[in-house]
Amino acid sequence: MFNYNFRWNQALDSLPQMLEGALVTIEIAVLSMVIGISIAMVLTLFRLSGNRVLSAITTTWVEIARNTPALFQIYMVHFGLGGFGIHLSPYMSLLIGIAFNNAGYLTENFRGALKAIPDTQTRSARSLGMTPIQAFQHVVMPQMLRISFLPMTNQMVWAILMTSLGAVVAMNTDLYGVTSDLNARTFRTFELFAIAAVIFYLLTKAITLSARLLAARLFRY
Amino acid sequence: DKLDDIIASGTLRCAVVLDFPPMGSRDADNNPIGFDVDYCSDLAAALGVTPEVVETTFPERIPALMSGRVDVAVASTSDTLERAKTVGFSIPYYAFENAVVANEGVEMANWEGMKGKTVGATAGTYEAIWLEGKVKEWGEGEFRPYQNQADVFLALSQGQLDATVSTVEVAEANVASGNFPGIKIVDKAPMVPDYVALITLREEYGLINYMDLFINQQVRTGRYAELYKKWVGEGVPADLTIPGVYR
Amino acid sequence: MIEIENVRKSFGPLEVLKGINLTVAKGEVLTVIGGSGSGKSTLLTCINGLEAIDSGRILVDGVEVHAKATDINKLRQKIGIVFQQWNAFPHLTVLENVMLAQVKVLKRSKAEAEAEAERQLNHVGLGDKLTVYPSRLSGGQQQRMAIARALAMSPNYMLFDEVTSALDPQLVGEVLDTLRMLASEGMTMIVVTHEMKFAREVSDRVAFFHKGVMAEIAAPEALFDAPKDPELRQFLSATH
Amino acid sequence: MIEIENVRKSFGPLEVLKGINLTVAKGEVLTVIGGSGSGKSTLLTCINGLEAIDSGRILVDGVEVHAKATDINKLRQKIGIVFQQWNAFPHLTVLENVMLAQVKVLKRSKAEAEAEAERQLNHVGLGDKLTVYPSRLSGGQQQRMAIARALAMSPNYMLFDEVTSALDPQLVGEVLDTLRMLASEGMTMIVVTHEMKFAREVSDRVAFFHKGVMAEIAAPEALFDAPKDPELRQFLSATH
Amino acid sequence: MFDTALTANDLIFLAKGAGMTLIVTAISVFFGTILGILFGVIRYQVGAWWFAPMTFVLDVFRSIPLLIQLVLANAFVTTVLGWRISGFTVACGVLSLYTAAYCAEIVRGAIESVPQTLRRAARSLGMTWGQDMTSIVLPLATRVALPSWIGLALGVMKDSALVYIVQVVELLKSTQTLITRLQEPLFLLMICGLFYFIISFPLARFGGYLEKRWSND
Ligand SMILES: Nc1ncnc2c1ncn2[C@@H]1O[C@H](COP(=O)(O)OP(=O)(O)OP(=O)(O)O)[C@@H](O)[C@H]1O
Ligand SMILES: Nc1ncnc2c1ncn2[C@@H]1O[C@H](COP(=O)(O)OP(=O)(O)OP(=O)(O)O)[C@@H](O)[C@H]1O
Ligand SMILES: [Mg+2]
Ligand SMILES: [Mg+2]
Repeated sequence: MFNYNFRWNQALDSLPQMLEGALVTIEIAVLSMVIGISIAMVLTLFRLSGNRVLSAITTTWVEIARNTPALFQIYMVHFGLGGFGIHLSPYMSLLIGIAFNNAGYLTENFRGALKAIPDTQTRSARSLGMTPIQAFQHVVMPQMLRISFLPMTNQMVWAILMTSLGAVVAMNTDLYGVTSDLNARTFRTFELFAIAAVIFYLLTKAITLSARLLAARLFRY
Repeated sequence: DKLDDIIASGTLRCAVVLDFPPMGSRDADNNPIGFDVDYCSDLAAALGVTPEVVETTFPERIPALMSGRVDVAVASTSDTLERAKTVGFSIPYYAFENAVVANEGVEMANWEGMKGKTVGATAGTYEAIWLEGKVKEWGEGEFRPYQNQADVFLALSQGQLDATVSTVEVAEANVASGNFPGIKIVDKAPMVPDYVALITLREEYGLINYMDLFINQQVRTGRYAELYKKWVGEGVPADLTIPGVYR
Repeated sequence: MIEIENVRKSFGPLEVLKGINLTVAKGEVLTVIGGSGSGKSTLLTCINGLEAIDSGRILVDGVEVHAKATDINKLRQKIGIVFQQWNAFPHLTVLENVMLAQVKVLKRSKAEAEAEAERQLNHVGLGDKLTVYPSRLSGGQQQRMAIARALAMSPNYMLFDEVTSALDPQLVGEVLDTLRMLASEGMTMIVVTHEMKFAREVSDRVAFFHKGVMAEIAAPEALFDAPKDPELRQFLSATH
Repeated sequence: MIEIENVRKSFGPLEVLKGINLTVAKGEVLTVIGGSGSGKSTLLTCINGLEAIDSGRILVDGVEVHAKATDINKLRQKIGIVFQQWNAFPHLTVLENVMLAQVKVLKRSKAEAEAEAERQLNHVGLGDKLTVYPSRLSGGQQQRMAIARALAMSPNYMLFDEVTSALDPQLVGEVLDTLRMLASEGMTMIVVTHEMKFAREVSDRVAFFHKGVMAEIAAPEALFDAPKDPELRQFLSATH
Repeated sequence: MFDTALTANDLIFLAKGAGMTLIVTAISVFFGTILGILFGVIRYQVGAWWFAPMTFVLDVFRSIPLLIQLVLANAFVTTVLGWRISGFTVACGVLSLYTAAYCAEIVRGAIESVPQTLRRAARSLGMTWGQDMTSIVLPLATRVALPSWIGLALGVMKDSALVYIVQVVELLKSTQTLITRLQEPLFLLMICGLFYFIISFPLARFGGYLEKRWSND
């Protein structure tokens, strides 16, 4: 049917290498989410603080993250910061680039979630004598995280997909990097990337699934 | 076959890498120029068709050929045996020697100084494969494959890389251009000269034969030396024959 | 004792409290009635310092609520407040709801906090709902839980802001019963409500608010049976 | 005339209509009462062909609703129906709501459609709301608009499915008044309702549904004052 | 402020790249939306079960990196099938399907947001399925879908930065080309980022505004 000789065996020989790459991909995605959520939390607090400068930082961050390509952001982290003498390894550049993107999108999600939490929740907490920080930490934040759980899952999937952009900063140990390295050597483009696609698909499904299980455990109310 | 197809279609589509001066780059109007671009034009003229330059990156030139988006690649492609399983090579049309280029802030006396350093090269090139092998052999240091030559030199100039290996021509051109402050040529890389050839699809013997003869003619007519002088400078162009063996 | 002295409060151009003077003595139950937007809720949130005031002052047990030097978080433990709705923290069980502030604010041990929480929840009749999440409670049960949560901080005063307005009619009774119980136990309370029958029955005094002014304050019989203020008369005839 | 002959209807394993026989004569007002899930709504949606049936048949003016050959869209113009809520198309003004189907289905000109719409809206007392969007209407006004919209198609029959259930108590009256008016004008109607007083007052006959069976049908006095079916007795005592 | 070697010619070169970004985006969003509406409506009509195979296919487009989709599609169409088509066509094809995959979800959600009784009301007035779809569902679903759709279109524009992999010279690639020659990475990248931002930001804000306005009534 096809006038093309598939050489699956040759490509499948590289499977162990690609699976190792997949581990790196997961690692970056998970770390970038942890960092992204932490930063988003801080940016959210900045916005809530009512301080003009702090909310301007949040706004700038969110708008740049949401309105420029992720590829651009990662490239900027590596070569843009490089221009100022800040040198980040490909791994760090990719991680920080994705975390930057995550933080921007998540902050926006948190904003939506906060709107859905009635004002009386904070008021109740404050009237019990809690400080603003305590009220946020124990009352508002848990609810916010629950409401944004689905968007966070989506962002996690995005983070996985974004790792494929690492090639622009010479990242070669993640799944995409390993695959394109192999491709540069053997030129079995279709076979190699088809296998990578299947791995990516399974990764994202695994994430969605485990997120669902996690949600069932975490949110029993 | 392909040879007939090209002549019939009236255009020769060449993959050329355009961030690889002096072999391929862009002029102030962003038009493609360079040794490879001229070679593409010469080949097209010989065939009696018009040339069309398709820009590709190093990693992308073979996929572009395989996908039929170009007819040949005039893209300084090293004639490795691994690649020959996939594409068909002509006889060499140029030979590079490679140099080690380092950031000025890095202490490095000779090429062995790269041991343990952060080094990089353009993904998918001859020198990248060599360098990655070396780093593995040394067991220390880090190797980074960037997507194109420009990113490599940018990283080197910013100090993100300690050193790179590139062809002497590229190294000299980049040092001379002043575009990348803070880099220096350290040493020759101890590699077998990097013979590069024109490539097309593996089964296109007619075209490969034609390209062999074309390369031979370029040397014979002095065009090779002329273009060398135009793009590389004074000196003797690389010898394309290898003593003691045919082809 | 809660002393409110000539308190004024505006939201932008809108003056919501136009100089309120009011003293609530220890053990007194004061009911506040009045039309929508008359400033009742605002007064309550000013008393526990959730809202700033523009002028005048509010003293709770002699401490000025809005003074810079006041430790407002400490003061608030003395003043429990329950709102119209969304009082329950939905991510915590009933028990955890009541324990949270005890642990975080009063720094009680978990065990102490749990014992106290159980005691208060039994008190309001929720002893069998300890491990349940609020979403499984009826509106009335949620309000009673909020009352227990406030009581667990051992407050000297309780403020109630239309705690039954968002409830289905059949659930109103159980919450009002809880308020009655508190009143009979001698808790000092300010109760904003639309339940006139309840107001008449439990209050020591009833205050009528109209457009940011406390237009009338009197014992319930006097206020309901012989209203002097014309606005109050109209208000009472509309709500009969 | 609407003739329902031995109609059966299941949703998956659940049999919702278990062989219904019923004839509604021209000019008659039939009220349907019954517990939740007894199949009342399903019957109405079967009558105008919004739901398929499993067996039996339904004839409207002699035309079989579920026959392949029947032009169902044409038939539906004869049968107006108003649901419990969400009847108003929110993106159209009141006037446009009533005009839409006239223009699209009856192919009336805009001018004609507008004249008829105004007439019907005046009829239900919404003459002053023509250019307003439904979101600005009260629930009762929205329901009256839906009635006007159905009437503008000049239907022979009107079906009402608990049109007042979603309304605040004070708005129920205005909608029931509109239904009374239609009844007095001789419209043939099937009215599913929980308003027993209304049912007794306007119906020619009342049918009681229970678990997919029409357990009893009789004149209102007979049905309400001397119910025979034990389930009906229980139902009436529960709703009194 | 900047001392730059950037010439008018270079700006035109950049503008061409930007033009390519916009063209690829426009074509992909256009066809992707049509396909997405089609899939969304069919999915709604036939139900989840029958549509499951298609749901799976669309899900695949949302579950693997666009870069890999492009490489794979390119390799498949050109090397495996041996078709002679341009990178531009491959890019538009993949991006259209990619758009459609997301758009179908938006459309389905929007249709589901139209209350069933409204549609019953329309049908019971004698309106046909088509009339119901165009007069009732379309206007109401559009309000729900439009803000997300704007977000999607902007997302596609940003993602179109990846089509360089199939030899399409769009904005980011043009920028890289200029960086190669001019060696002013920061300055050129700023211009490039600014361009994306200028297109994306106002539209994103507009989408947010619509969402706010329409969620009120
Ligand atoms: N945070 C605020 N910002 C601006 N205006 C406010 C704010 N809170 C309340 N208001 C306004 O102040 C006025 C008084 O509000 P308040 O809630 O105290 O009235 P109320 O007597 O409790 O009425 P209700 O019986 O409806 O609860 C109202 O007009 C209200 O709109
Ligand atoms: N589309 C449907 N799919 C599956 N089951 C349905 C569907 N529509 C109705 N049912 C079921 O059919 C039964 C009868 O429903 P129906 O709406 O006719 O009851 P009803 O008498 O109108 O009740 P109510 O007074 O609550 O409106 C119910 O058990 C209901 O859950
Ligand atoms: Mg209030
Ligand atoms: Mg019903």
